[in-house]
Amino acid sequence: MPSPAGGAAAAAAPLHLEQSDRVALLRFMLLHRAVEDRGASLYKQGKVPGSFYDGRGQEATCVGATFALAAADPVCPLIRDLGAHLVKGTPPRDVLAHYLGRADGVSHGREGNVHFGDAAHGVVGMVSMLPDMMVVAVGMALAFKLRGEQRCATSFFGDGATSVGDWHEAMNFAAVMQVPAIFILEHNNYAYSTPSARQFLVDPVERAAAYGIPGVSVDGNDVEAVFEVVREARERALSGAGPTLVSAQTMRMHGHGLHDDARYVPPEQLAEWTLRDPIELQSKRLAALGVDVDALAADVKAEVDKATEEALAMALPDPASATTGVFCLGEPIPVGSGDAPWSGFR
Amino acid sequence: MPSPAGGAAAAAAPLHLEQSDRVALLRFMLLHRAVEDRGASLYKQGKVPGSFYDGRGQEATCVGATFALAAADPVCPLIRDLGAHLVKGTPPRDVLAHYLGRADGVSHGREGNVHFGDAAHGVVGMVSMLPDMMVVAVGMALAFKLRGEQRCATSFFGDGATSVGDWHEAMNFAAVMQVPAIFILEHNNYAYSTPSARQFLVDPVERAAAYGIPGVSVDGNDVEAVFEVVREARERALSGAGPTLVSAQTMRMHGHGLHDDARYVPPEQLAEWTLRDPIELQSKRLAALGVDVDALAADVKAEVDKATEEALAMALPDPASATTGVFCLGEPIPVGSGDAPWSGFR
Amino acid sequence: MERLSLMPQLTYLEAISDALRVAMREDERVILLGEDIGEHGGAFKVTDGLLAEFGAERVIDTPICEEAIVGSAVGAAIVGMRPVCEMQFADFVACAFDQIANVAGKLHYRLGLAAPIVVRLPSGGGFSGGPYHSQNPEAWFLHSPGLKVLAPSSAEDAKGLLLAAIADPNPVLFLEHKNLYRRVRGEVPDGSYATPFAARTVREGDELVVIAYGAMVHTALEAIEQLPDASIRLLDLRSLAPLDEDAILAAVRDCSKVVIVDEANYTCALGAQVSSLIAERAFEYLEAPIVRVATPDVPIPFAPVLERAVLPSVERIRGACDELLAY
Amino acid sequence: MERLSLMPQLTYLEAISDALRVAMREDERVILLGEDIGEHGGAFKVTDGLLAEFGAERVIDTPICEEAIVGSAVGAAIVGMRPVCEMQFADFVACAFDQIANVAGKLHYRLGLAAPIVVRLPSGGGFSGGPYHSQNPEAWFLHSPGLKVLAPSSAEDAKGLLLAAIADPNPVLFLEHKNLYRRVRGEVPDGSYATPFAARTVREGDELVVIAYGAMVHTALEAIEQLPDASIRLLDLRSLAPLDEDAILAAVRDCSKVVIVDEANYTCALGAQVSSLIAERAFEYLEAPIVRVATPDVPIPFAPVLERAVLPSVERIRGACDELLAY
Ligand SMILES: Cc1ncc(C[n+]2csc(CCOP(=O)(O)OP(=O)(O)O)c2C)c(N)n1
Ligand SMILES: Cc1ncc(C[n+]2csc(CCOP(=O)(O)OP(=O)(O)O)c2C)c(N)n1
Ligand SMILES: [Mg+2]
Ligand SMILES: [Mg+2]
Repeated sequence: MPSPAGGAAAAAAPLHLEQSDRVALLRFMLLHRAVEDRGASLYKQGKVPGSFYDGRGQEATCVGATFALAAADPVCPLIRDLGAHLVKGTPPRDVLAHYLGRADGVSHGREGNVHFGDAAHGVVGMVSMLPDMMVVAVGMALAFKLRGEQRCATSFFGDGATSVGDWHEAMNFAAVMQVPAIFILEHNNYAYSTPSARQFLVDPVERAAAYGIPGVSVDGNDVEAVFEVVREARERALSGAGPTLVSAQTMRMHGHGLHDDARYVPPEQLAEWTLRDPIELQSKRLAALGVDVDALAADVKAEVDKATEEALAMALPDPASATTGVFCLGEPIPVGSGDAPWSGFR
Repeated sequence: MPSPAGGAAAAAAPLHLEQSDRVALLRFMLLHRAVEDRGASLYKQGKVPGSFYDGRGQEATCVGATFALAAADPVCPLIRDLGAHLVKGTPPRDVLAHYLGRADGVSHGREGNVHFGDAAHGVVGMVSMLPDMMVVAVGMALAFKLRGEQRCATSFFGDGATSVGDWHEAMNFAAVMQVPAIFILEHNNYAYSTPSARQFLVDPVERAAAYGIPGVSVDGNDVEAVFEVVREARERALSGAGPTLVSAQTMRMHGHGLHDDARYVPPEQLAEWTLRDPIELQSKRLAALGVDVDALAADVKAEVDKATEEALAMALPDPASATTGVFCLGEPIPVGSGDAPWSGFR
Repeated sequence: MERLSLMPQLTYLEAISDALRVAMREDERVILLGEDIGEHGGAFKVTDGLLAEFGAERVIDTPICEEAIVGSAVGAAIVGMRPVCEMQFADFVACAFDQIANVAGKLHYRLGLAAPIVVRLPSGGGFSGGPYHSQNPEAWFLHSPGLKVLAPSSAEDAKGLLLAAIADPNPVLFLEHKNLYRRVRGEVPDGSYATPFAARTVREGDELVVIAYGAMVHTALEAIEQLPDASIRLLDLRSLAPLDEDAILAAVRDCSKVVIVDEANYTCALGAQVSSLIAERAFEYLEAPIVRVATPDVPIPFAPVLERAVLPSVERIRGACDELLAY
Repeated sequence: MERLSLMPQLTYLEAISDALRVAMREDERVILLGEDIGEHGGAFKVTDGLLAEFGAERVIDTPICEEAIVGSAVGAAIVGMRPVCEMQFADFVACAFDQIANVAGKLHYRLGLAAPIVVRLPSGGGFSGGPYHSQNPEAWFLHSPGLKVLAPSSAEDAKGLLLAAIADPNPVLFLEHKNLYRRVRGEVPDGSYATPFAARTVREGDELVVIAYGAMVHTALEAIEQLPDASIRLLDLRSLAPLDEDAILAAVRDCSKVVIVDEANYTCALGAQVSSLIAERAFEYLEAPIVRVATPDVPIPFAPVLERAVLPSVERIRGACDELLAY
């Protein structure tokens, strides 16, 4: 078991973060949680179709990591990574509209739950098949390298996803090609009901060296610590030193999805991790610096209230649109060609 | 580069091999080479259809490894592993008849070149897709474990095959299930034209520990050394300690297939490895012990001459048989239920 | 079939669970492999309770590795086991594609080696599963030699076909439609029985035959019931490979008009194969075009309004029947 | 099409190489990914010389990892590149199945994100390649929404279709029949041109139409030439997705009798789809059953005598035509 989160990190002020950045990190975590909580309640009200997944307890990993990237660096988030979308600039309203299957949600009603992406903001929506997006990220990174661009590509995935063949192909191919990719393992102890002890015998971060890739472990509930290791991974990537595997130790605090009561998780384990909530940790840090975190939370709540109202008012898709758009008819618009207002690390 | 083969091994008499075993090892290697040389010449004469692959220079790995297995231990050989078939008891005549596409070859004309297996002798024929047979071996081993049988399953594969997703799934699943499997990496420096430096940055044997599997390197051109490490891997498997990855360093001395002039291989590399021929090494050892290796070679040649004559006399398949046998109509006959006259290590 | 009045009423899902239980009790070679199938009982709870009864050695929770699940099932099968694999959703079978098409399907033809495995595929749409939790992938496997493919529509057939699949010495893909799991229920015989790999006439008729399988049997039945004046036969294929060509051709001979319904995407679906069979072998009995109703060639969209627009509906099937009856 | 007499005579294989060379010269976004395609020039030497001209940055020798080859091509494509992947043999595409069907094919519909990749598939049998070096896997992808699928039969079309595929903003599977590589040659225009994704009438006729694609166009032509007294049209589909339905239906309207030839396995092959299209949309023009000639549902055997027994032959196609002409 990792030691209580952020003990050390909290002590010293982080090197590469100004106070406004540290507040932004908290804000994005609050937003992540608030949007998902709202989504879950809309789901329980029967307004969100399909199924519903969230990243409760894991907000620090996706927010911290994405905050360390530039606007031009695309990300491939997974089901626990709403914060990555938010940091990249997808508005909460669009996310909620997406949950609700509205015409002007991010996927125009074609995709549901966490399967979405906002290409203009550099977010490539996930496919279900784990961890297919890793090799897609390798390809983006390969293109950046070939074109001599100072960009990197980042892919998130869970501990369970490390058992799939594509994980290995991505790691090895990325290593051999020395592409500027960052692989972020969100080690949250479970893959659906399967504890990681039945997923692998040795922490996958140990595999990195055998591919010729640096493997870095980090407290996934400490948003500033995650920021720092990903910042370093990005520097390594842009310097031409190839990919990095970051293993963020965290905990899935809810069931696999809302349908899952997760009775297979021992209550003690949940209790222990409740004490290590990433939002509380960052709130305490900032409160100690005099930041009004309650005001911040209220602000976020108001933002989500407004976004919800707007999303609920949006139209459902036109049934006639169900069969259009299978093929691209015009000139492709590459990922990341929109603006990214929240562009993260400067 | 590894040191000249077998220097140390030659000095001391091997612990688990009697002289007759050591002679048998040489005999199987000679047979492997003689059958393939004959197959190649029949191919050049236009009598063997399709393409032709051989394992020149790698005879020690498949012969030594398979000799360390019991009759009840199935193997999944790959394209360089004719010796595994021979040790398991598939008669040279049947192999040659297979090359020639005869009705009574091992695959009744349905399969060609090295894609064959003799289930009754415990040899599961390979599929082309690399390294698909690894997971099949894991499944056989899983069955042995569940049934409490003292058997293990062995799969061979090349350095190139280690880059494929199935390799990883096999390694991890075998580790998690602690099945009695032996994975034999035939590291022959090339995958078709691709040198291993473009296949991976770190020798795959280094990955083993990160799966929780012992990884053992061995001189793949020293048949007795290969025998010994596989013997140990088998003991480990049967004791319940799980799988082993054995990396046998060897060299592909011919092209990828007969169609390939392998001009991409530096002549110095071939010259160096010519000095380390596995058959010469074992011949010298036995000659020093007074064994008449020339007589043995003559004997093997005579056996292959006879097998060739018999194979050439065998009938072609009936065209009407082309569409039969897609499905099994009776009770399945499990692998390894025939007798295995050459059953290897006692 | 004569029914005993004492037969229990089971849902389609319970019938599948029951088949697994019966097979495992009868034959200790039967083992289960899949993700979250043990303690958790599977994503749909099909294997609920089986770990408790049969233990972790026979109800094997695997890591996430579809190629290894299927490939190791093949390995266990060729040394005498009878593995039943679960894909968490049928959609993930794409991740095991190579092992199914290239290893399992070709083994007997190439090497005379039988691979008696079953791969269970919770398939189909209708509940906003979106592009990755709604697919009907059967046609990929119908186009891969050496595989049997089953798709029951009723609880009784689900159990009987699964038991027959497990007993079969060949690789079998077993499509269980998620939308039938809890929606369909019926009398299911106790204990062991085998449903033949053959079509079943759900409803007699001689003016037109609707050919369907899986969930579409129910959709088609609803459509037919809206046309009480017509004599419409409904044929439930049940087994897609082997395909009951005789039953199809006999129905066409009797009815002369045909509607074929597929929940799968249109191009190269089973419906295309059935149509081509009829157009070649029963042409002289046809009195009208062979009409197909299928999902157009699009991923299955998430929003209910969009999903309804693409999946074959009662209205579309009824429309096709109407059109043909008037032809 | 009017031909300039100065056009070079190229083999089918040379035409494909030429298309790659032209595309790479014209558009620096075009990169190649595959096993042994660099220094070695590929298993069939299609990329021979390209490494020397374009360098290792654009002609990328990969490890053996088909999922990663296709998936990384998708990744490069969505940030603006135009990757062309080579599968060493079409058979290995089963190892990249998930990335093609689930990632590439669904990206635009789901996310509005175009993935302009080409996957080259050296396919087909006829030279004792056996079960793993002879397959025609196109139907799997025809049944996967979002993919285009091309299968040229001539050198000129091979070049023009490949250039059009590379220029297309969607994922395209490009089937190059290995048995045509060196057997077929023809005049090929210099430089850049695009062949439309549409069928081509190879030979006019109005008594019967034979519909084929890829190598089967040549086999069908041989069969037709053995029947000089009949007026037989030959339609080369060239593009399988999109399918040129208008051309097919027009041919049926003109000819009334149809033979469809497929080198792929019979069940759910493209031939089934074409037949079902005709049976639904041109029924009233049909004067005979729609006859299909295809490879039966078996893996492709190795021994020449067995392989000849399963692949559609001149004799079988001629027999089908004979039968229909007499109908
Ligand atoms: C290849 C594949 N097989 C099965 C699934 C079904 N599935 C969805 S999420 C999940 C568990 C994932 O666990 P992990 O990777 O640890 O991510 P987490 O949910 O813990 O974030 C499974 C098995 C899938 N998505 N992909
Ligand atoms: C998945 C897959 N992709 C491509 C191929 C084509 N292929 C056949 S052998 C080979 C090279 C194999 O190299 P290695 O694994 O090192 O074995 P070796 O030939 O050196 O014994 C390749 C690429 C294949 N068999 N399987
Ligand atoms: Mg997890
Ligand atoms: Mg090698």
